[in-house]
Amino acid sequence: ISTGGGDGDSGGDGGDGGDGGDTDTPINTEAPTEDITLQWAADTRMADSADEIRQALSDAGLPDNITVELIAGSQVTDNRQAQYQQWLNGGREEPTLLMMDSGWTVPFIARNQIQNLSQSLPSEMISTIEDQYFGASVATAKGANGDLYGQPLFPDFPTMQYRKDLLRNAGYTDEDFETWATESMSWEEFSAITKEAMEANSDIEYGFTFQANVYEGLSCCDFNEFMTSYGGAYFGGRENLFGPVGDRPITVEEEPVLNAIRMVRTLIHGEDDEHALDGITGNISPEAVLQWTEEPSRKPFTGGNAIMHRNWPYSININGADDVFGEDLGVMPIPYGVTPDEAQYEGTGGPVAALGGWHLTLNPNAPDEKKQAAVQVFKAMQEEQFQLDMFEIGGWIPPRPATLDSDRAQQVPVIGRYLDALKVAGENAIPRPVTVVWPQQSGKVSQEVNNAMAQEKSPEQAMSDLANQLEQIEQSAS
Amino acid sequence: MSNENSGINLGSDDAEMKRGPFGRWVNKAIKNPDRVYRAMFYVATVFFLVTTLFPFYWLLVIALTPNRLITNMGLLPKGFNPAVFIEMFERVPFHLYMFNSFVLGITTTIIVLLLASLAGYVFGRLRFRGKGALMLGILAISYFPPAAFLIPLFELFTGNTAISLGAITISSPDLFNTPAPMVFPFSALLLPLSIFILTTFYGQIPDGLEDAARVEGTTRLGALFRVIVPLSAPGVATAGVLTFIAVYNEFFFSFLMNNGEASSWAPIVAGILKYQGQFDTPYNLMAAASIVGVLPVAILVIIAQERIVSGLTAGALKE
Amino acid sequence: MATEQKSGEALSESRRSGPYASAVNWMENLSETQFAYLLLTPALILLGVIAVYPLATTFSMSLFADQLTGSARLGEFVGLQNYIDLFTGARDFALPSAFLPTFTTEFPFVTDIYSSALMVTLIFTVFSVLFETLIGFGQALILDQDFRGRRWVRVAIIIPWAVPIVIQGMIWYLMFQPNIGFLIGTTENPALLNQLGLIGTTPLRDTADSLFLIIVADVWKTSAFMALLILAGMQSIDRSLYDVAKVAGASRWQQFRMITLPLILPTVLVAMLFRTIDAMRVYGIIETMAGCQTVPSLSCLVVSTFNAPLYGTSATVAFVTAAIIALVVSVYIYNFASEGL
Amino acid sequence: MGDVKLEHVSKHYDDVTAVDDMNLDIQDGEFICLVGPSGCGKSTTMEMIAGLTIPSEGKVFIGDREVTNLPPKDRGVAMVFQNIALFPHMDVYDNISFGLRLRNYDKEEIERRVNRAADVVQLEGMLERMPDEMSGGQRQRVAIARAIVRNPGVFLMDEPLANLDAKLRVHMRTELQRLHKELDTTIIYVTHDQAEAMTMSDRIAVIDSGQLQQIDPPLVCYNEPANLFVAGFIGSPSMNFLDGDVTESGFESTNIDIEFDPADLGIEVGREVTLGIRPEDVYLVEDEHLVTNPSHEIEAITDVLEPMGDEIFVYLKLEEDAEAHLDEDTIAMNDQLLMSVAPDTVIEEDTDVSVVLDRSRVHLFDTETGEAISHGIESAVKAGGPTGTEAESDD
Amino acid sequence: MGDVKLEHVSKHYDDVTAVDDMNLDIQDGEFICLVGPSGCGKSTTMEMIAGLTIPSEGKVFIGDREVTNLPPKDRGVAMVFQNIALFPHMDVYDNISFGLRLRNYDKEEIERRVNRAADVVQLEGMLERMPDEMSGGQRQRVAIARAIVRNPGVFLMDEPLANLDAKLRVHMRTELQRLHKELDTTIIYVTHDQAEAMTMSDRIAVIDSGQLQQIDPPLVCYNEPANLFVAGFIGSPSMNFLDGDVTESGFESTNIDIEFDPADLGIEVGREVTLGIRPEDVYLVEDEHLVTNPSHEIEAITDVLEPMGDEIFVYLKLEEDAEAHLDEDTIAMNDQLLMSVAPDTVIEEDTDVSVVLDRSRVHLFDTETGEAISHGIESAVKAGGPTGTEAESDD
Ligand SMILES: Nc1ncnc2c1ncn2[C@@H]1O[C@H](COP(=O)(O)OP(=O)(O)OP(=O)(O)O)[C@@H](O)[C@H]1O
Ligand SMILES: Nc1ncnc2c1ncn2[C@@H]1O[C@H](COP(=O)(O)OP(=O)(O)OP(=O)(O)O)[C@@H](O)[C@H]1O
Ligand SMILES: [Mg+2]
Ligand SMILES: [Mg+2]
Repeated sequence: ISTGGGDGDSGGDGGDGGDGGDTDTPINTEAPTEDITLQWAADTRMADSADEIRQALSDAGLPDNITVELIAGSQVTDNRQAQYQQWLNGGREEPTLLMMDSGWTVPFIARNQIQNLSQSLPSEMISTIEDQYFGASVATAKGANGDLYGQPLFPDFPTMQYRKDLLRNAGYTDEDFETWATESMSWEEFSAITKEAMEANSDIEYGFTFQANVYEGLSCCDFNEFMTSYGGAYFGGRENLFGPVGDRPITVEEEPVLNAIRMVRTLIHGEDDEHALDGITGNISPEAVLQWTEEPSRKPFTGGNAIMHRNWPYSININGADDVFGEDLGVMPIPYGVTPDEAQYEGTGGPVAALGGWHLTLNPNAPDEKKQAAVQVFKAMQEEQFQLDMFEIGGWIPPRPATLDSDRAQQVPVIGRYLDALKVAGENAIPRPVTVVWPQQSGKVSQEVNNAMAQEKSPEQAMSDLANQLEQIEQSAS
Repeated sequence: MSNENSGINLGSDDAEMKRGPFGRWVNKAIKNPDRVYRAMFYVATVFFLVTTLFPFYWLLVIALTPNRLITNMGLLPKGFNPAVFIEMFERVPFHLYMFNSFVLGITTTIIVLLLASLAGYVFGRLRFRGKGALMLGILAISYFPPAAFLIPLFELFTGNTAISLGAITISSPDLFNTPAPMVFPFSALLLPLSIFILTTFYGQIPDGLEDAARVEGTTRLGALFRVIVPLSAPGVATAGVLTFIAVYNEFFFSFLMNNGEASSWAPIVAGILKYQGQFDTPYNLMAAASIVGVLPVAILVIIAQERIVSGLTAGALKE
Repeated sequence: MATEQKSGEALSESRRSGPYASAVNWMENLSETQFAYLLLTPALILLGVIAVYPLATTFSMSLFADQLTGSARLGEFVGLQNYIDLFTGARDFALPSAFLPTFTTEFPFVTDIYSSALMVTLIFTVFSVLFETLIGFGQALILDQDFRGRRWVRVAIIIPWAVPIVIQGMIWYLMFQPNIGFLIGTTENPALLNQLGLIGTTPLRDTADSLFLIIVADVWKTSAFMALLILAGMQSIDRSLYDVAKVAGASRWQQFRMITLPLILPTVLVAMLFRTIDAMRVYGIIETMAGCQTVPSLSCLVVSTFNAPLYGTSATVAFVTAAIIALVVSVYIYNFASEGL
Repeated sequence: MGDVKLEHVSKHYDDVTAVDDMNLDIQDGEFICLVGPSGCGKSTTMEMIAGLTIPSEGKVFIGDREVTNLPPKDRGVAMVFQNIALFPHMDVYDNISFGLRLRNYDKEEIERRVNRAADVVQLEGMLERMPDEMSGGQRQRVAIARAIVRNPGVFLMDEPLANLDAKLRVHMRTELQRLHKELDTTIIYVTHDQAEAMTMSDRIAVIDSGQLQQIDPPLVCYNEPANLFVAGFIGSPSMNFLDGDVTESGFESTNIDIEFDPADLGIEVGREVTLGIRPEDVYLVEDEHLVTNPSHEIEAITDVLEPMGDEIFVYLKLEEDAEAHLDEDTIAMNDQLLMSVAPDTVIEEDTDVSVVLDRSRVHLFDTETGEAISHGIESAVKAGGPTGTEAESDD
Repeated sequence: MGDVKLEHVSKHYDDVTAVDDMNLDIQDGEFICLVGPSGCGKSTTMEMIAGLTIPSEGKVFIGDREVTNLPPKDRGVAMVFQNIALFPHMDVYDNISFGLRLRNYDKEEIERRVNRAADVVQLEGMLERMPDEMSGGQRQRVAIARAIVRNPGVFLMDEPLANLDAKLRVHMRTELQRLHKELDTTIIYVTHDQAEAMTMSDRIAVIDSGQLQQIDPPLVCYNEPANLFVAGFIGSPSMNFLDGDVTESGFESTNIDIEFDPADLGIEVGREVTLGIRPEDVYLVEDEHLVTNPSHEIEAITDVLEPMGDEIFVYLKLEEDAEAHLDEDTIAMNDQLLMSVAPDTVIEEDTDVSVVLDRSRVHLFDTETGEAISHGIESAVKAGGPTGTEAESDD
């Protein structure tokens, strides 16, 4: 018995995971003439809106003989990743199109499991993406060779949501709110304002809620934001985010990173904490954040029990709904630790937003005619019209910053009100440092950071331990 | 009994009064240890009922509370939203997932009970060389984390494993999105447990009954299915229930062996997870779905328990 | 009729023909060993194709280095290097936690038990199996009684076993999620469990607290498994033996100790054996309640490396896990081989 | 301590009445045999005494205590079960010592007693066997040993010797009697073996359909059965019955008449009665000298001969053309008579013979109620004076 | 078709030899009783014929086929198990019809046969009962019915009537004999009831310790036992044995001498022999006229009397000071003699009596090997001429 498709027996030079799996042959860009149905592994939310999305595609010029069938993959992103891993490794021809988390597209690229779009799509399509899309997003869809492997479908950037009504009690006005929407504040200011608001609203339990559970969300996003906003980085500057693995500095022991931890410790444990950060007002976040992920952290805010809340745009739609806070919901970019000028590394400092979002990739094992049809889908999705439709249908943020400026975008209920803040977030988005070893590293980061935040380790100790482990992982893969 | 006591101890009646109800109870209990036993029995029953049912109550509380009110929960639902049990079917065709799980569960259970019956008969009632080693070998399969089987099985079931017979190479069939790649691994991985259960139960059936069946004209297999299996009903039913439940709730294999659609034989856990958004989790819907999803199992247990609790060997033998 | 049919049976038996009958005949005439292997064939084929073959493949994978880039699933052949690395700790960086604890010469001979997957797994196994057995026993004893409404009590006791792990995780996760569950308080406003010092206010981020809660959750669900099997064992006991014992003067306890216990021992052992094996492979409830980072079990290591994907390491950990389980099981079998397993 | 009393005890299962208003009064130290047809309620009675079955009605006393609802362990009884019920997981030693271990006897005492009991039941050297490695009779002996190692107030033994061979059974009988004497306990014993019931018991309780028919010393049951049922049940082969009427001159039936004065026996003329005579009380005419009070001669034809070694059973046909009916649907068979003769008697099948009955051993029963009217006509005649002599001289 | 042959069949369990080099040749249609002490290997023999136990050595034939390794279902046997072995999950009807259903008999035929069998075992109206709702005897009858509904070549019955009362047993005996005649099948039957063995069987096979001792028609076994074992085993109560020596003048032992000419019987003088005499062949002197060839008078003292209803067993002590030993460790008890007398004999305990033996029914065995030397001395004497008469006149 032998196993096809590159398994252990074949050692170093195993196959590519199936037949017809060329990842970089140009694809015929002409629309196919026969009827073709494409499977698109999407997620539940998209599958729930399948008809509208199909309509949007059709409106954006997708030929009628091409039908897209949306498969609702698991919403648990890890599960999806594992699923794709198996499907692509097993050389499955279906689904033709895969929706991939920008957080784990890179490993698929590194393993030659998805179609190299730069090589197989017309160059004008590639340059549209490279030139017009959110840069951070595009960066997470590129291989080490600089080629593009995925077309950003929508980005995701967290923002700081707040309760205007509560802040008004503390003396802030709509003017302030307007400023905050585009001009980020520092963590010192932020913590002081929050404290003020807490004092002004003594019935409100929490000041600032966010997510610091031991999970990917902490390493990729929450802490990544805090750290980057203090000018710190895991592996030096932005240029090292995607490698070279093993050949980049590990910088978690540096002061900005430590400051980010100290800042959080102060927020949770107060200014008396042994490792409190000067200037930060403490005791505005509950210890519970250490166990919270997105939803548990959102609950108290939505429930009216918190003043500030960091979360993804999905929650803007929830919290900004008329039966929740409506216009009383304020949104601003995430506060900053240091300004970009003060920051040591290029592209750090300032109001950083961790980058989430999803790409559309192409299964290289798909038969040619399906690939051919897929090109038409890619094309349609580049249409601004389609992207705005998606924004309307499900609040999926258009991958082009410019699109956010359009009138139509502003008209979208709820989230349309907060495009300014979102745009700032998008411009300051920082991708997670996703490489083939990121899954291993991410676990270590979240563990150590959480430990340090929980006062179980000093920031220095935790980061030195972390640096050690990161170093080992880096070395193992080089 | 109590009559007798009070009748004999005429004098002690007022003493008992003074002692109060508890004292009286203790007094009676000392005379009649059965009372203590009864009392202990009820206390234990109530304790177990509360501990096992409380989490379900909690699940019901969550289901009935509108999702956005699920915060700072107490012991009662905040709000009352029975419509969740309708909404759950609107959001996801949950009944289809239940159907899938049910079919997968029944199919696997049948396969497992059949194969395990044969093997249990062999291990429980026959003597042959290599028995111990074989049993250990079969047991050893359950030592491995399921992930250890995944890659090869995935390739096997997606048509990527080929057998070379000289010049001809036969590829395994592509069974993705069919029940087969779930049913077979479930069967294989659950088989050791059932084999061991049935081995002990079949081994306890007195030889005399098998002998009687064979003299009456059954084959050895006939005796197995006509006498030994029915007499081991508690064991067989238990093995069946355990297998069914395990499959009904399985997710590890099932989520890799299909694309998660109800039409692709995805099981209920896939259905439950479908409620989940990227970040938002409608706990109420998931809770409602789990309650609904557990019902068939409850019914199954009710049916199966009639078999589980039927001591059948009485009156069979004089020995 | 009588004379006509004299020994007609034997005749009609042999007169019956056709492939079915001849197959039956052929089977009946096999020796005990041949017959045994014949009956085992279907099971062995299934296990061979679905279990043994994949395991062999996976074992060969464990002999290759991990490969993170390129289309090959695995790196070069490294022989047993993966195993060596695992035991020397040289591979710990790739795992959510250390595999082995750091040993010391003083009691309890290991440092920071919660930071090693092996210790976490063993602690989980010992406590969950212990409590599940005890509670399962208690439940089975109750279910064995005849009382009104027992069918409903039976369902109630068994039903936790029917809950999918995802939901089991959700139930307990929500109970212990600050600001959602009522079993958890805050530093200022602690709940009962916090006051008792059983758990902290963020238990699901703390290994020791989480482990405790996961054991509780597992005991809640899995005692039913034990109860079910033990109950079935009790039901299979010939009731007349109790009559004999009663007349001989046995109290309830003596009946239990001298009749019930020895007769259900094989069943209990099977139940405990499989619970132990299952507990040593615990994964799902950890993942859904606290996460593999917080409570690293052996299976956590397998799955997280599998997802990384470090296939070589994952296969290695899987085999080492199996070997550890085999070790534990052999202790069982060594101690209880005489009980007829 | 060991007297057992059942007061109006009944046991009903759904639609079956296993025991029906049973009254039993067993003295301390008595050896009582329960006999009766299969399914008549013997085991059920035992179980109620042991406490394994709770009576539907009535009360059970052991010693002075009412024990109707007392658990078995507090009743001080030991029992040999009809279905043997050895503990399959214990070897013979452990099976036998079970009751002693429960009571925490010390090791040597247990060993002493077990060895003694094993000796009695002749199972020495088999103490390490498991039950499934023994023959049926050996298992039964273990069950006996398990009961007799203890010293209870009451022994209940439900067909304890059913699976033993004749020799061993004789041995066991002696041993049980010795045990009974030694321990002076009450023994309640079910058996289907008449010899056992006759030789061992102080009294025999005959049960039919859940109802007690007679409880009396063995020979009383044999010689003076209280009713037709007892008469037919006790004694093997069974008593011969002939249906007839009472006339002025005595008993009259199709084939046999016996003269006596009905007034003497207090029977009204015209009453339907059944005559009973045991096979050993039927004699060939040539043996008439052995009988002090013979009836007149009866002509018959020998039918089947059954040589038993120590005697020969001779089936006699009374009416030549009547078919011998071998099925025993009616208790009385007027056309047939069973006789037992000495083994050396010269007798052939299908020959004419004349026989006489021993009048002193003739029993009369009311056909309808089955109640016994008289046992032995000779004595009635003798006591009755002239009519009796008249009847005799008529012969 | 139904003849059964065992050729050098043995069965060993670990260290126990259950059956030892057994040779049996049973004709088609024969009714054979296997008898022997508990644990002697009867059930094992049956199981080997049924195919449930595979012999350790030797061959089994049924009909013309060797079946040593054939599965039970192909042997055409039906069996009543000693341990009954009803299927507890089936009601009586299903239990009885099990074998028929297996063979796909049509419904009416099954019903007809089941009803017929239920009728035979008197279980009408109980067909819907479950086994655990029946009495021991009823269960056993179901087991019998289960076997007799079928028409196999060979019936194996292992103590099928052990739990039935005497009357029912007699009835069942007749039924089984009728069945045997009707179907003309071979029946192999284990029983501990001597009466059963004597009346039913064509031949009795006596087994001891796994070895066949004698296989002969019942009266041959009774009157001419092949060896001491058979002599002691067949007949109840057992034959009396007296150890002694052969002298010139005949048999001499502590208490009893019997004169004969050893040369006549072909015994060398000085040989140790055991004399056997059955209780019914011991007579009180006053009954001497019943014996044609009595021995000389023997003085004894009556010890225990056991009135059995149809006879009385009298235990005689021969040596006044000797203790009666009731345990039967040695087969011969030179100081004791058991006698049976008619029930109306006037006899009391502890009185002096004189008895005579029926010389024609005296058996002589070689003490060492146990082999029978002679059955009946009278005949030997008679045949031998003058010495015989001499010995007689000596008396
Ligand atoms: N499985 C076994 N292992 C060891 N010895 C056994 C086994 N089965 C039977 N024996 C022994 O073999 C001998 C013959 O047993 P078998 O059952 O044939 O006796 P039996 O003649 O039927 O006796 P009974 O009249 O008591 O039923 C006995 O001594 C018994 O103890
Ligand atoms: N559980 C039950 N349900 C219904 N009927 C029962 C049950 N147990 C016993 N019986 C019936 O009660 C009657 C008496 O049964 P019992 O066992 O006392 O008879 P027995 O005298 O011991 O007979 P045997 O001599 O056959 O053992 C029988 O007719 C039997 O069928
Ligand atoms: Mg009975
Ligand atoms: Mg036997």
